[in-house]
Amino acid sequence: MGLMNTSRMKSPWIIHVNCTACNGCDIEVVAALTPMFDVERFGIVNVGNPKHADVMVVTGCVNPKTARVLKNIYDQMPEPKLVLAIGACGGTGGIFAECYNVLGGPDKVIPVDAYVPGCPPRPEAIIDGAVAALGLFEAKAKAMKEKAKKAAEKAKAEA
Amino acid sequence: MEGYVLALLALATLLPAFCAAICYVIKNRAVRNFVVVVNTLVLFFITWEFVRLLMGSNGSIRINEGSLPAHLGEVIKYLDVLLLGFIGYQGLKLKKPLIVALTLAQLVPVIFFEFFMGVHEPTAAFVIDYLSVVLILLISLVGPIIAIFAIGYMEEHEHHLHLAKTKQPAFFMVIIGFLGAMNALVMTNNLSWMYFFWEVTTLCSFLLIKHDENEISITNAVRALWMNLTGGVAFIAAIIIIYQVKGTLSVEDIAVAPVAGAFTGLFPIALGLLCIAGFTKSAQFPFQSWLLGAMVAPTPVSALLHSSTMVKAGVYLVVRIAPAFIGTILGDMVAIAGAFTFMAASAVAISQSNAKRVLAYSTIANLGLIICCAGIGNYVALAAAILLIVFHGVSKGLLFLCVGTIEQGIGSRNIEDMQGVMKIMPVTTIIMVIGMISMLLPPFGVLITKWLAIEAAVSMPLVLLLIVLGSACTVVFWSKWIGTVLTMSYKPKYAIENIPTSIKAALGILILAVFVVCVGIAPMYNALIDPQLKAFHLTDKIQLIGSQGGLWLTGGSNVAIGGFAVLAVFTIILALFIAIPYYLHKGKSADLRAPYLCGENIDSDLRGAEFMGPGEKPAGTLVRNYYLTGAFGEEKLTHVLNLIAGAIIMLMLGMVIR
Amino acid sequence: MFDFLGSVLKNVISKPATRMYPYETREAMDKARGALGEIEIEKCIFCGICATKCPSIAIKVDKAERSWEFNRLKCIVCNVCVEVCPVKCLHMDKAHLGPLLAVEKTKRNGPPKPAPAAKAAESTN
Amino acid sequence: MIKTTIPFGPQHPVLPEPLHLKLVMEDEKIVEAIPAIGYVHRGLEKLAEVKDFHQNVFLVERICGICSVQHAMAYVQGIETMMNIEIPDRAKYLRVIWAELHRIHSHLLWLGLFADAFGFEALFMQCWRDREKVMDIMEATSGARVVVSVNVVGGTKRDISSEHLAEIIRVVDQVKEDMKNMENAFLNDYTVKHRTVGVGHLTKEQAYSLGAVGPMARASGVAQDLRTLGYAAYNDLCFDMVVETAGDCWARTAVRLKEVYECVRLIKAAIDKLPKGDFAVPVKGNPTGEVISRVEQPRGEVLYYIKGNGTKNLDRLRVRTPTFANIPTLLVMLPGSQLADVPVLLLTIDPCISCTER
Amino acid sequence: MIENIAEITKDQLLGETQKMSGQNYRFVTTSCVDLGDGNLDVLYHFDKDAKLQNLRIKAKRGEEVPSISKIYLCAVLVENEMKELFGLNVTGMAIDYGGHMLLTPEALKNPQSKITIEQRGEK
Amino acid sequence: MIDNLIISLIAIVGAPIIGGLLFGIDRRITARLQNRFGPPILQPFYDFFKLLGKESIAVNQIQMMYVLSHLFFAIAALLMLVLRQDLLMLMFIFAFSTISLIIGAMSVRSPYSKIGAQREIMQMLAYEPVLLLMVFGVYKVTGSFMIQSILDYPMPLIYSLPLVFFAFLYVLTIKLRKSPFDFSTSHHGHQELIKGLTTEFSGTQLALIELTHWYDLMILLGLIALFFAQPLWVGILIALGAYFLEMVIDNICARVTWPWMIKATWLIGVGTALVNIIGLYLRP
Ligand code: NFV
Ligand code: SF4
Ligand code: SF4
Ligand code: SF4
Repeated sequence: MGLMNTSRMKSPWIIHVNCTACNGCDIEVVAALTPMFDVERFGIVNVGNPKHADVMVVTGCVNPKTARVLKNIYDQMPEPKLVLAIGACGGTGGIFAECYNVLGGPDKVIPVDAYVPGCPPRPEAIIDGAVAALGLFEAKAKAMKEKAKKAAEKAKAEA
Repeated sequence: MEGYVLALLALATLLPAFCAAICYVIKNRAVRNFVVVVNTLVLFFITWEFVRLLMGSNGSIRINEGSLPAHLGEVIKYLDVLLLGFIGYQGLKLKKPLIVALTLAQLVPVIFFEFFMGVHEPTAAFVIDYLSVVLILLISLVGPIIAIFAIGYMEEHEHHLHLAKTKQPAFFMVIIGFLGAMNALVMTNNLSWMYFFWEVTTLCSFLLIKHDENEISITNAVRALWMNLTGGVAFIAAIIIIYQVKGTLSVEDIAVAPVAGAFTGLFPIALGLLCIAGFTKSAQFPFQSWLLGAMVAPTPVSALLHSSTMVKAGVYLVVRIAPAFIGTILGDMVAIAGAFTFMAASAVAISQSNAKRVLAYSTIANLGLIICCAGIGNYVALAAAILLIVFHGVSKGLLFLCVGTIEQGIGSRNIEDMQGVMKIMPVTTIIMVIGMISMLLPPFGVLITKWLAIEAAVSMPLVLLLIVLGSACTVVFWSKWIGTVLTMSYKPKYAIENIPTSIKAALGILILAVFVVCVGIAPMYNALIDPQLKAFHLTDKIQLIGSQGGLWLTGGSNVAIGGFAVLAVFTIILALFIAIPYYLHKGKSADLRAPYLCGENIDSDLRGAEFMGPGEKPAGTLVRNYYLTGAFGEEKLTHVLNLIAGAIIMLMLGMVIR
Repeated sequence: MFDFLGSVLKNVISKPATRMYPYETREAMDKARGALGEIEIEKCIFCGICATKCPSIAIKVDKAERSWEFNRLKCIVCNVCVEVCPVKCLHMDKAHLGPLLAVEKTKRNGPPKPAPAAKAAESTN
Repeated sequence: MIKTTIPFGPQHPVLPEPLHLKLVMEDEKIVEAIPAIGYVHRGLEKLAEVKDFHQNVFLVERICGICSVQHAMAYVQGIETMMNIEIPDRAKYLRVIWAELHRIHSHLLWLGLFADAFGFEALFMQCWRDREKVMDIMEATSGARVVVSVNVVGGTKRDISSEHLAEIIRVVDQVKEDMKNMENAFLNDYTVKHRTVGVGHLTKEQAYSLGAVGPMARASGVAQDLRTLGYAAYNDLCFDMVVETAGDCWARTAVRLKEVYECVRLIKAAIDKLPKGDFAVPVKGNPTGEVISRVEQPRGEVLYYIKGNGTKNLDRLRVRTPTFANIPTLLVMLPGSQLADVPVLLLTIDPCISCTER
Repeated sequence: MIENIAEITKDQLLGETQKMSGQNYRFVTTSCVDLGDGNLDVLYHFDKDAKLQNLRIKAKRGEEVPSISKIYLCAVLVENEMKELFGLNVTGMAIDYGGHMLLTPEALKNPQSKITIEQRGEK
Repeated sequence: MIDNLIISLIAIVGAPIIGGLLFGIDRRITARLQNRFGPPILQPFYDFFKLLGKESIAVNQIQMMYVLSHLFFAIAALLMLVLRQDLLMLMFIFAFSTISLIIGAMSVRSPYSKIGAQREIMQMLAYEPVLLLMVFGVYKVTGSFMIQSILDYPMPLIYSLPLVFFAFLYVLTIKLRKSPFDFSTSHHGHQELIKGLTTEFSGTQLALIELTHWYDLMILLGLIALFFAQPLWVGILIALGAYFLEMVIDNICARVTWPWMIKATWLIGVGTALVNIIGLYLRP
């Protein structure tokens, strides 16, 4: 649907947030960016800055400190935005779920749109996850517009 | 006709003096304010009349010696001696042998020259041509506005100092008197009279710098005094030599293009000495330190010294006599000296965090550019010089007033402390930013003159290199300052600042003036500057014409070889000005997010300046501007630069003697 | 300064190293651990060994209910359960599994355990 | 004078891992840098006390994905000493092969990230491209790319077939070939040297007294490599230590580069000498007592302190990782450096925060 | 089972450490073990030429133990960690994170000590 | 007049299209230089439209104004180029565009964008003299500051200004923010300042900044083409070649530090340009 939506699907800029991961997932995420898998084919760029990013790639579980950071980064991303949780940790906390300093997966803090299981998942699986997540953009964009409209109406009503 | 002009002239010079006296005698605030305002209005009127008369005349308004009251010359002679005597007395009082010595070095030749040599005064005592009118415009428009600003400022200033007895009467006396002296200085055609007014400005500046009477201000005032007295010595020496060689003291006769073979003997040395006098007055390297020291004075004083008076006297003198050395080795050296000052001052300014010092260095740099242009001395360069006198005067006056206002608002003149001043004093800040932009960016005048200067300097690669490097440096210090004052990170509740009416009026008029001179650059150039250049009888092929809302350089065949349509760019600016209110209105606080701090913002507070530091302790972020003190540090550079500048001046004299 | 020039220029003329996944998939490695495959629930005896040995506690076995529950998002694909299962009803898939759009657990209920129950009924009778 | 203060991390594109620094600067010169950690602290040591000692292998592998083989190795060696298990020779050699492959992957990863830290994107890509070859061979031999889970108490989980052994030789030779190009760029390129030579200098004494380990220490001339202890099969493989003396970032790059060659040599030697036979022995009983097990990780010495109590659960599992030992060098290196050098300096210790905080 | 281990009291600690440093030992790390009932074992590991030398002191939770970070700066991290995770009160550390190096202020105190059932219930 | 209007329109519309395409090709070639496959050629446009469709968030509400002035002045500079106006003034207008962005970046309170802005200022300090000297060299040869006269000049400028051209190429690397000079902001975010200058610009604002980059690229390539003005297509080819050279340099250099850059640029850039210009003076 439309230029805007095609563009959205074709240019997802990611921000990679390492919560409390063991690096296994992180290096696979980075590996996906490198020549062998080269996700730039899909327009994916790691921008490293929430204000530019469309997709947040979270690796690892969250602990109280990273929960704070994760929330903050998520809030700073402009709509429409997606969250992709990587690995067993990203789903539930994985093997660390029972640790005293682990709260669980990132979905304890922010809404997660897609999960990529594995420990660590292969870069191919991460690509699959990204592709699946991109399909959600259209709905997200619609929701954003709705929200904006509502906010505008509310502002008008107040004025 | 003659009588009317005479009356105007008297008004321009004596009215300020008279008002000054009233200010001093009647120590009543209301009266003082009234006098200042009346003085302002009358000066505006006089300016207007001069412009009108000049337009109607054939190039200049002249007043002959004969039509002046008798004995005026005598009176000035005696006043001259009196003045030097007073300065010497000040030196004695402050126990500064240097000052006494320098005074004596002037007093002796003055007495000898004036009383024993039987000088013929030139017939045309006052000649008001376009250059004079340009300066009168500047002095009589910007000067009084600063005086008005001072009304509000000094109130606050004295309140701050907890003075037992107000010193404002003396202050206003000197300020207004200063304007009169400046007016006379730019109108007179008699070199020895000019010398008298020159020394009056020296004394006035000394008194103003000393105004606060604390230790540092006295030290700096003394420094200003001796440096300017050095210039005075050069001046009087030049007068004597010129009289010996030329047998006349008429500026008009001196400032003519040298006929072949005329540029030999002592005359060039005299011109060189006059240039040095000009250098001291306009604080060129290595004489810059007095102007920096003058920063201790109340801000209106700085504004006055930097924009319309004092330093402009120096460049006025150089530009005035420029036709006499165009194309000579002296001209080249003056150009190099000026360009060097431009570069040096711009470079040192990078390392300054004190706003007033930055402004001071920028003034020095711009004066350097003016002098450089005078030295280059072709059509375009002289146009640039005169235009820059105007643009710089207006913008710099404005900037000083803004800094003064902000200083009183936030209690600091350090640039670093001005982060977020946008929130406390939005109006002043915006005015100041426009002022700064007018010093730096197109389509404002200062940049246009820089552009002209570069286009004019093509014949001298060294000068060009210096200008080019210098202008890169100016970008650095202005842009970081602009960025700092504009810092704001959320929708602030604009507290429109509460500033005294007089300050408001002053800022308002000046910002208007900044725009007017820029938008009206073409007509202004055509009406006031082009005729003056024509009068200089320059022989360049390249001409400058003002048309299509901009300035255009043409080669011999009327083909543009360079040009700039000022108005076109103003259109863009205008579009942006429409954009500002739109986005001000549009930004809802819901759309505003705290800045990115690596995810560790303490909360979503929109100020966003705090993050969670090590050990779970909050810490604030802060970014200081770069001052590159390693490379451009003042202490380090100043000595070297002074040495080089001194060498250039020595070389200048040396080459001229040969 | 130009020490890497040769390498990059060689790269331009040579074919990119990129594997064009998902348009081309490479063959799965032998014995690769992709994802825990579907349980052959009919074989399972609900002994619970897989659940106790699983380092990540991804399996829950309820003997009484005869259910085997698996949390794919908790599994670390270590192959332990496959190794320990006495009846080999678990196996490892070589290919990885696609993404999930929500947290979901796979719960498999075994067929009701007819034989012993029948026997018990018989014996009482 | 007010000083510039900025946060650096925890979410920062230069470091894939969350490490936070509070930087206080004058212009761009760092005057104070205080690291803050805790973003990857999970409390894994405690978790190891409730899992059984076989399961803990999987747990310690997930202390970190970059050095998981050696973590598992240190752990199982510790348990094996505690339980007096003598593992088969073939298992020892297999462990060396996997460990050294892992070291190659870790070093290539670091070289790439380091290149990225000084803004050399093409070099980063090149390193990671070559690393993929190692990852492929990992997957072929063990079934997984990163967390390979090959070590178990009593030996290894699987054997490596002879085709795979041949493949490994082919791959490591190829990697060695490719490394030659990159070595040139890393060690000789003018712009690279501009960023590494003389940056983050540590003298031998400083390195030693700050307790630096691994390539950090070896680049400063401290000859210290635990593979000299001769655990697994290292005793038979004539291991050569790579030592540099310059003590700056350049030297650390050189050490890691040259270690890759050494790894290649070790792998080939191990494959050469690989004895036939079993690769695991059955394990009975539970560990008891205290033991300290040390292994050379890609980043340096790791120390496991294990205390068993005769049950299948352990009393205490303590891990001191190399990055933990290398972080104090940052406290010395960062002040006085430039802001632009911060990423370079951070990466030069090859930080692995997940190891550090467990 | 551990070789080269010397049992010392905590008053001897600084002296012994000083001796180690005098003999040019490298500090490796410390290990803290909770023995239950608030008793802690602290092991200090030193190394020279790949040979370990260990010191063991005994302390109670909350008890003051002098910091050796004045002798070995690199001990700060591990001492902060012990303070935070085991509640060992290490005094005089060169950099003190105030007990919040790894955990947030809201987190459970001394999480690595043997926690009784009641305490865990609080979490 | 009408001619000029049409040319301006074509330039305003056409420049970003070509510029965007060139950026797309740049990314593709860069990928190939790194042995990757790379994004589609139209990728910059996808990015652009996507950014337009994002929620607009900002740190302060007049950020947009700086972005607009960044854009407008770049367009103004482009227009001066295609309308063959004063080259020196073009440089000043072009500088205004950059300064707008700098001020915009400083006005937000983010430490990274502020430091990025400081670095950008340092870049200006480095390259401004070279640009001005280049203009000056052009004047020395053609006797005019108007671009028109360069086009009218019978000989390609490169014959008389080879070193100036070299200096300009050097500066081009800085202006395009290519490695080794990508320290104020870099096209991939892996540096100490996150995204430097553009850290706090997002959505539409970022899209406009991208757009301005495209204009910038066209202006710079246009300036290169000027050196070979006769015939124009040679100029264009060489400009493209120079751009390819920039890509290669981008991929074989580490990022240097800005103090080094200032020193090197003043020495190499200003130095070579000066040598060339002094040569012009010595030439009869
Ligand atoms: N630090 C660390 Fe490790 C290693 N090498 C280990 O114990 O990487 Ni994550
Ligand atoms: S899912 Fe596995 S590999 Fe990924 S972070 Fe968690 S433990 Fe590490
Ligand atoms: S180990 Fe096998 S049989 Fe036993 S419960 Fe698990 S799957 Fe079923
Ligand atoms: S593969 Fe491992 S983690 Fe997954 S269910 Fe089986 S034992 Fe548990």
